[in-house]
Amino acid sequence: TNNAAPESTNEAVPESAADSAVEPAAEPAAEGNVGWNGKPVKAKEDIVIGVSWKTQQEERWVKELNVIKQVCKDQGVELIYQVAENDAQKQAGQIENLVAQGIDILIAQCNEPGAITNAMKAAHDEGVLVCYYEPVMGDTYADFTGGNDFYEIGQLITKTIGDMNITGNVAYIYGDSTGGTGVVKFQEGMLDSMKNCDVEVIGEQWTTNWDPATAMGYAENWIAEYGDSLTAILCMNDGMAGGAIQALEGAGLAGKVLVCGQDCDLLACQRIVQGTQVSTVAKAGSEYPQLFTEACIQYYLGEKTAADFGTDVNSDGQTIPFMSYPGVVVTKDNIDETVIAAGLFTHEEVYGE
Amino acid sequence: MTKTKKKVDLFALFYQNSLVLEAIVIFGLFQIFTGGMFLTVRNLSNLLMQGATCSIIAITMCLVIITGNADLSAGRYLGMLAMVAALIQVNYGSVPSIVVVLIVFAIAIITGLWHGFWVGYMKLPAFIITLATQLVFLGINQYISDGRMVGPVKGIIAEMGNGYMPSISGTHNDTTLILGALIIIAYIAFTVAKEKKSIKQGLSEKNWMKLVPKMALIAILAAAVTVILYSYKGFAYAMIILFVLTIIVSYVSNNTKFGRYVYAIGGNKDAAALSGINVSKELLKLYVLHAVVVATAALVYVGRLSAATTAGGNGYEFTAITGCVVGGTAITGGRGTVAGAVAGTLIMAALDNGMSLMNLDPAFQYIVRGGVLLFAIALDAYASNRKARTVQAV
Amino acid sequence: MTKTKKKVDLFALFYQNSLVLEAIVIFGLFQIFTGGMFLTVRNLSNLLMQGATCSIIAITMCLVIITGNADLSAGRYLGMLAMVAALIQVNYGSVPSIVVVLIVFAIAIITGLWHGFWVGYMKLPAFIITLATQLVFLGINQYISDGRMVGPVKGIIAEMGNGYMPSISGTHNDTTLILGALIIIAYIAFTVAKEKKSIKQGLSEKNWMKLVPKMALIAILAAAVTVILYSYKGFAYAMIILFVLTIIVSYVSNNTKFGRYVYAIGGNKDAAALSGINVSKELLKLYVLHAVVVATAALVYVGRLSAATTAGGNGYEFTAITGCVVGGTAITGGRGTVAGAVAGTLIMAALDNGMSLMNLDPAFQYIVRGGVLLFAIALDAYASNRKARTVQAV
Amino acid sequence: MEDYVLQMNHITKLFPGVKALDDVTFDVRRGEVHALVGENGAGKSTLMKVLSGEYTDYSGELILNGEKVSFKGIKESEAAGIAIIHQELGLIQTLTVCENIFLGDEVCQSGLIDWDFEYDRAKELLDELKLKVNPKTRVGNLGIGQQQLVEIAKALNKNCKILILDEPTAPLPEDDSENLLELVRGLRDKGMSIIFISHKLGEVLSIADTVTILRDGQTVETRPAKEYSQDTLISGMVGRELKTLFEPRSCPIGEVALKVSDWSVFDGINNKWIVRDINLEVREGEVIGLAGMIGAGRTELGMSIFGALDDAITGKLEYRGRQRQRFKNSNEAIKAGVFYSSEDRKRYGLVLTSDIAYNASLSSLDKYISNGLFINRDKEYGKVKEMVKKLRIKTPSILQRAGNLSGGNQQKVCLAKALMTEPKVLILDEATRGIDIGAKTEIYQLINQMAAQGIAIIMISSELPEILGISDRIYVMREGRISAEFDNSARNITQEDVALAATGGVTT
Ligand SMILES: Nc1ncnc2c1ncn2[C@@H]1O[C@H](COP(=O)(O)OP(=O)(O)OP(=O)(O)O)[C@@H](O)[C@H]1O
Ligand SMILES: Nc1ncnc2c1ncn2[C@@H]1O[C@H](COP(=O)(O)OP(=O)(O)OP(=O)(O)O)[C@@H](O)[C@H]1O
Ligand SMILES: [Mg+2]
Ligand SMILES: [Mg+2]
Repeated sequence: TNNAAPESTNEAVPESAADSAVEPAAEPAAEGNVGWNGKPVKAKEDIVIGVSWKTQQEERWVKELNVIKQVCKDQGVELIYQVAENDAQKQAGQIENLVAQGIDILIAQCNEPGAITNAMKAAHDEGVLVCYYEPVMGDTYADFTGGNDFYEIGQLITKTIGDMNITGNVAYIYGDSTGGTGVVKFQEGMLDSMKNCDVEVIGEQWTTNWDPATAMGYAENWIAEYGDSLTAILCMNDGMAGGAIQALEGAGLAGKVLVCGQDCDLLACQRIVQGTQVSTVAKAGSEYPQLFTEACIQYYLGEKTAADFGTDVNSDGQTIPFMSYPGVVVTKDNIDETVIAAGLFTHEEVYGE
Repeated sequence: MTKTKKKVDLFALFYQNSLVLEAIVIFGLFQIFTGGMFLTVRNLSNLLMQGATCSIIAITMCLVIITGNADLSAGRYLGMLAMVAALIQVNYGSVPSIVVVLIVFAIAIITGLWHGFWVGYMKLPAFIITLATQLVFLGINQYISDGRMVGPVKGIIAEMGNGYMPSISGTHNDTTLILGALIIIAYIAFTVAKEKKSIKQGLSEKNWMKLVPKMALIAILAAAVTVILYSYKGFAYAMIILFVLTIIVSYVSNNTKFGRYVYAIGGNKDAAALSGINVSKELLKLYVLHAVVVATAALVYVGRLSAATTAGGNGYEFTAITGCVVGGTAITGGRGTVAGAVAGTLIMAALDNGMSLMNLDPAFQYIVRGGVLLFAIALDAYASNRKARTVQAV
Repeated sequence: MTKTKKKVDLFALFYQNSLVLEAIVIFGLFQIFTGGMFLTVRNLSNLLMQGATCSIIAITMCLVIITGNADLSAGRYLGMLAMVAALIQVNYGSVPSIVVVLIVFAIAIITGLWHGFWVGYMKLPAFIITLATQLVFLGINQYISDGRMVGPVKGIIAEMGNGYMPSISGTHNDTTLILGALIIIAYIAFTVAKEKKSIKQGLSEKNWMKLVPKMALIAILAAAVTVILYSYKGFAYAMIILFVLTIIVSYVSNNTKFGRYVYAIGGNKDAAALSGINVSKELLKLYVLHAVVVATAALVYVGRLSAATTAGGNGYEFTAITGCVVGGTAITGGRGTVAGAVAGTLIMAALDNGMSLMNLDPAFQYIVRGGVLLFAIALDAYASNRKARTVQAV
Repeated sequence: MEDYVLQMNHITKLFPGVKALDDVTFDVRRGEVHALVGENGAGKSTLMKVLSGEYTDYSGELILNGEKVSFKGIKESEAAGIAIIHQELGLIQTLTVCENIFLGDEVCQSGLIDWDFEYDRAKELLDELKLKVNPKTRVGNLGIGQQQLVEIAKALNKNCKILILDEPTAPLPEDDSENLLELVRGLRDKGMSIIFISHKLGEVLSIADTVTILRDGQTVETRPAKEYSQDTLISGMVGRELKTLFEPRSCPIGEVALKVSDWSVFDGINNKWIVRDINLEVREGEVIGLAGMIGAGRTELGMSIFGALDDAITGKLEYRGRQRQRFKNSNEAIKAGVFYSSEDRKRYGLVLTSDIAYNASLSSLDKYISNGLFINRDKEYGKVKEMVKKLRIKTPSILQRAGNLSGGNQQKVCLAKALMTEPKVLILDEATRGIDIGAKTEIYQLINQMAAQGIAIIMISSELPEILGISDRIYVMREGRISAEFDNSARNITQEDVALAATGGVTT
């Protein structure tokens, strides 16, 4: 595009990210740090991190944002954050607002990453280190990414059940069909890890607003049709899994029909120990946001370089560093080690008093 | 003197029974397309449960629309109340459920007064007022919940959403059979008595030929539903709540001053005001009643799901409004019945249920829903235009 | 003969300038709370870009409201058109952008005719019609996109949403300066000429004392905006589109038969019909115009984001309606201006922008937005209640 | 041969249940003011709507300038040079004066409205009408009289040859009326033909060249105006034996039921007093008539007593021998035993979508409540049926929708509603407007019965014979004030007495 971008950073743009990805960072200069883009950067205590968050209407996102807040406090860097209420256009605007406030590092996360490409790129053009909280895989612009691959997570959602080599009738409950690329990739992963099972897929439903009540209705319908012959209901998140289990509960089938979810909600953990839900996926918990935030800061300061990370590809086709963090399947067997030991929830919270 | 036309008016016949016909068409199609899955014992029971929340909202939403107003906040409002109930239950486990219910109703009354104040006394357009307040409700919900899904709920709230009538014998849903039989007997007795009185008053011709088949149809339907539910799990409390509220509000709307005034305000606000009706006060009452009914729906909702979310209730107001319109409530006010609104909402629920049984692509589900709504409103408008033309414009 | 009251009516003064006052209060507060961040060069430029889409929708939404109707489908409709544009661009890369634009406009005209047919000719309530069609639009969007995000878009569509005026010199945004200067000169020349003519015709008193300060204020504001944008990136095409459309539709609404009929229909439908206005036809025209304007907004939207999603546009109609109401459009029809509606929507955008700069808790953001809307509608209602002489609604 | 610009021959127009025009013949010469007079409901407006193309389903022929024409709509009659100003104002309150004048006839240049031209022309027209308002003023900010002039400006702008004015002076105060009459003369002198409908007979005689009298949808006669006096005009208009209509009443008159003193109503929008310093009383079993021209303020007086006006009201109210607070709203008034039945039954009287029973009992539901909450339908329907019988409402069932009734029967439903509240004081505003002679007789009998039961009745009416035939005392209002009071216990007051007081010919 021929945007009249500010002259200062104009020339450096196309190569800088790619450069830093393939070449080791320059030696720290004597008079100050040389950072991620080969230029002098601010001292750590002067850094401002901007976080652009998509929603606070789900527990997971509230929690992880809180972790980021804590990390910044611990590291002594300033943090400002904004929440876009699942509106991509609004999020694009908020990224502009963050950049306007003079942030140095941007951490963004969005349902429809493609829709914030322009804003991300503009932020980069302003010299901001643009980090995307999840893998971009060509969907949007970023200088640094991390997290777990949507497709892989999708696989993890159904992995435990898939490994059981179940047979019989199964049904899928997916998220909101208007939810963007992630939802489609989750779906692919879920289906793939069920490949080995010789099952009959008796239903697939997309759920407006990821509404648990709607998911409950779907589950009831299937129970009505197939009753005991239903083997599993594979849900894309824990809220909907909760709805499905409510329906099973009503039919006296809870614990008999296998249900899985993702996000590691407290209620899901409780159900797992009670045996009504097979598994959930702890994608991030408190560890990932912490590691990712720290990695962003280190990468910014040049303390770590592309060589320390894996790779991902952004929407400009550039290879960028990727801090891999695999999701963890949480089951009854490992919940103590994964959830409770990680401090996600207390033993009392999960097991009740 | 108006003469009664002897020629059979096919359209009128169709229109008067459009809801029944729609139901038959929809039920029939689904029964075919789902390979007989739709009209199973269990599915019909499910359908009633799935439609209960929005149908309860529709009970008073229809009255609000009849007065020429609207409530766009009902969905978010329900979500907020559900969250309040869940939070109290989870965080203060020692508070008895019944107290939680009372707290929710208390909040409902306050918000009802608030809406009634703006719409009734300040005479502001309900559309914008409720648009504004729904933002506020969402904000409050988000603030108190912090985005978490909160649950589980217990006690009578859980029962309201999820419980079924207990059984005496312990093996059969005997209470359901008994209740069903009582309802049918009461219905027949009531209708016959009413008709006899009508005939005595000279308001009806002795036309048992017409009434008896209708009565029989309804009685058979009720019996069928009873038997169906009996052979599954019996009456759920949610269904009983829906049924009882429908009967009560329907009865109130037809047999009390308040009900009369609701229709009068919707039919002609100015005339109502000159007939000694305190329009502001009646609107205030209506919004309070509506808030309490929505609160009941919220309790059923949270009880059924056993958890509340920040996004809860999103869009339910539109489902309820749609149901009212499909059930014959005139969006311009003045016309409509509670029973029709509930039936319309249940039909929309049946639509959702059937389409999900068919595993229809979500894209088509949206389009079908829009199409049914468009059809219903066009039918209604066409029918009332025809009527208007025959009204003498003196 | 009514005498003009000489007593200064403080409320009237406040009400007439409420938009300006609101803006000043909001801007001032944000400037303080954001520690001077709000009124920076870059933020003001951002603000204009962020508000552009919804403001464009508000341009004709306000006319639709003025006729006493509504359009609840605008948001989903925008989303669908954005998806159409993105899909063609991505899947048929060889189709020139301009052709894509034309296709989108062609679709817009068809849907405009569709709405106009139902609302204008079939006289069905716009509220329900657009509620139904929005479901259809969502379904179509879902169907063609398969739930995927589609992008990136290129060419003039990308420019429409994201491009800035080119520079001649290459170092400064000279074109912006020149354009800004031209606009200010044109404005002053136009206003002075109009006023002179008015005075000549004896329609105005020679009251330059009153006009000049107002003119100066606007000119200074325009100059400030120009300089601000100049020192950042210049005029974005999206801003120019918003500006030009506002001027054109504003001009049309004030200076053509069509515009006058829009106000007449909203003021009194029956009297308008008695004056020989073809109400159905004018409504049809309006819905077509509205559809085309929303289509423009859709292009700006998809150009700015460079990608379309199935959820796109969700809720934008409410933002636009809110903006119209805040900008003085009467929800009951008959009153309002295009410029006011655009200003109102931009104020709502400023509210969002400012609150996000303040990093206000999103829960409070909802509450503040609801509160501002409530305030605006109450103010408007109070002002018009002061005028209306009604039979007491007891 | 006469130079007729317009001939209407054998016009017959039927409404469901009403023969509004019955073989009417009406001829207008070029350059004359032709007055059309007749009682309310005589068919004047209907005839004019036939002429203006609003009604197309009539029989008879229309000859314009010697050519047979038939208009399919207002646009066509306007194109033929006919402009009509309706009895009810047809302006759009939210638009400016200039915009209203040109509404539907915008002057455009290449698609854009030519404001310069429109303003110049509007100013010209307003100057011509001596109306000193800025064309940019919103019509809603003008008084009714000024709005009337704007309507005329709108008509003049159409360059019409024939101008129809349907009761143009009704809402105007004396000065403005005079102004308007002067204007009409000026237009006539320029060669325009004007059809002038008015109930103000004084001004009819002063302005008209020719007068046509309509009665019950038929032409009585057309004669030069100078051959008439007010007396002959009135007898031509009324023209029927009234003896059978009004039966004598011999019930005793009791205590003062309601009395207002120094009663004034201020209309805040138009900044004027619409009711001024009224002193009026009505006794039990007494019928008082409230006469006056349209716009005299009778409706406002009635509504203000009933507590149904938002305007500023001052004055004292004495009710059943005791001084009391003014009624704050209709609810309070009805509870106390006062009922007002509106002249506008469609807007303020009935819920047209509901049935007769609902409408009739709407104001008295309290009486049919049993168990403290529920309406006892037996009782309610029983009472409604009794009323339907008593008032002889023609309907197949009390469950008939009110909207399906004929006008007279709708009026009777309004009366039923009033009676079912068992009022002590009943204010009837134009209770017989638009209903046929048979129904009227029935209503008069009913009023007699009510008076016999001791109900105090205030009868607001524009029909003088009715006022004279039924009232024990008559108040005449003019421009918000009481201009005369007559004792009519001997039924000896004449129409001339009242008409003169109402039009301002004489002050008593
Ligand atoms: N739209 C209508 N439908 C049915 N009847 C009507 C209609 N309009 C008028 N009428 C009846 O036609 C008759 C003549 O009415 P019209 O309005 O012409 O009277 P008018 O002479 O103008 O009376 P006024 O002095 O009150 O204006 C009346 O009986 C009236 O009730
Ligand atoms: N809606 C209104 N707004 C402003 N002024 C009004 C309105 N209605 C009536 N007026 C004015 O109030 C005054 C009294 O009118 P009112 O209707 O009380 O007269 P009336 O004697 O009852 O006549 P009618 O014979 O029409 O019943 C008139 O000057 C009239 O112009
Ligand atoms: Mg008339
Ligand atoms: Mg009157």
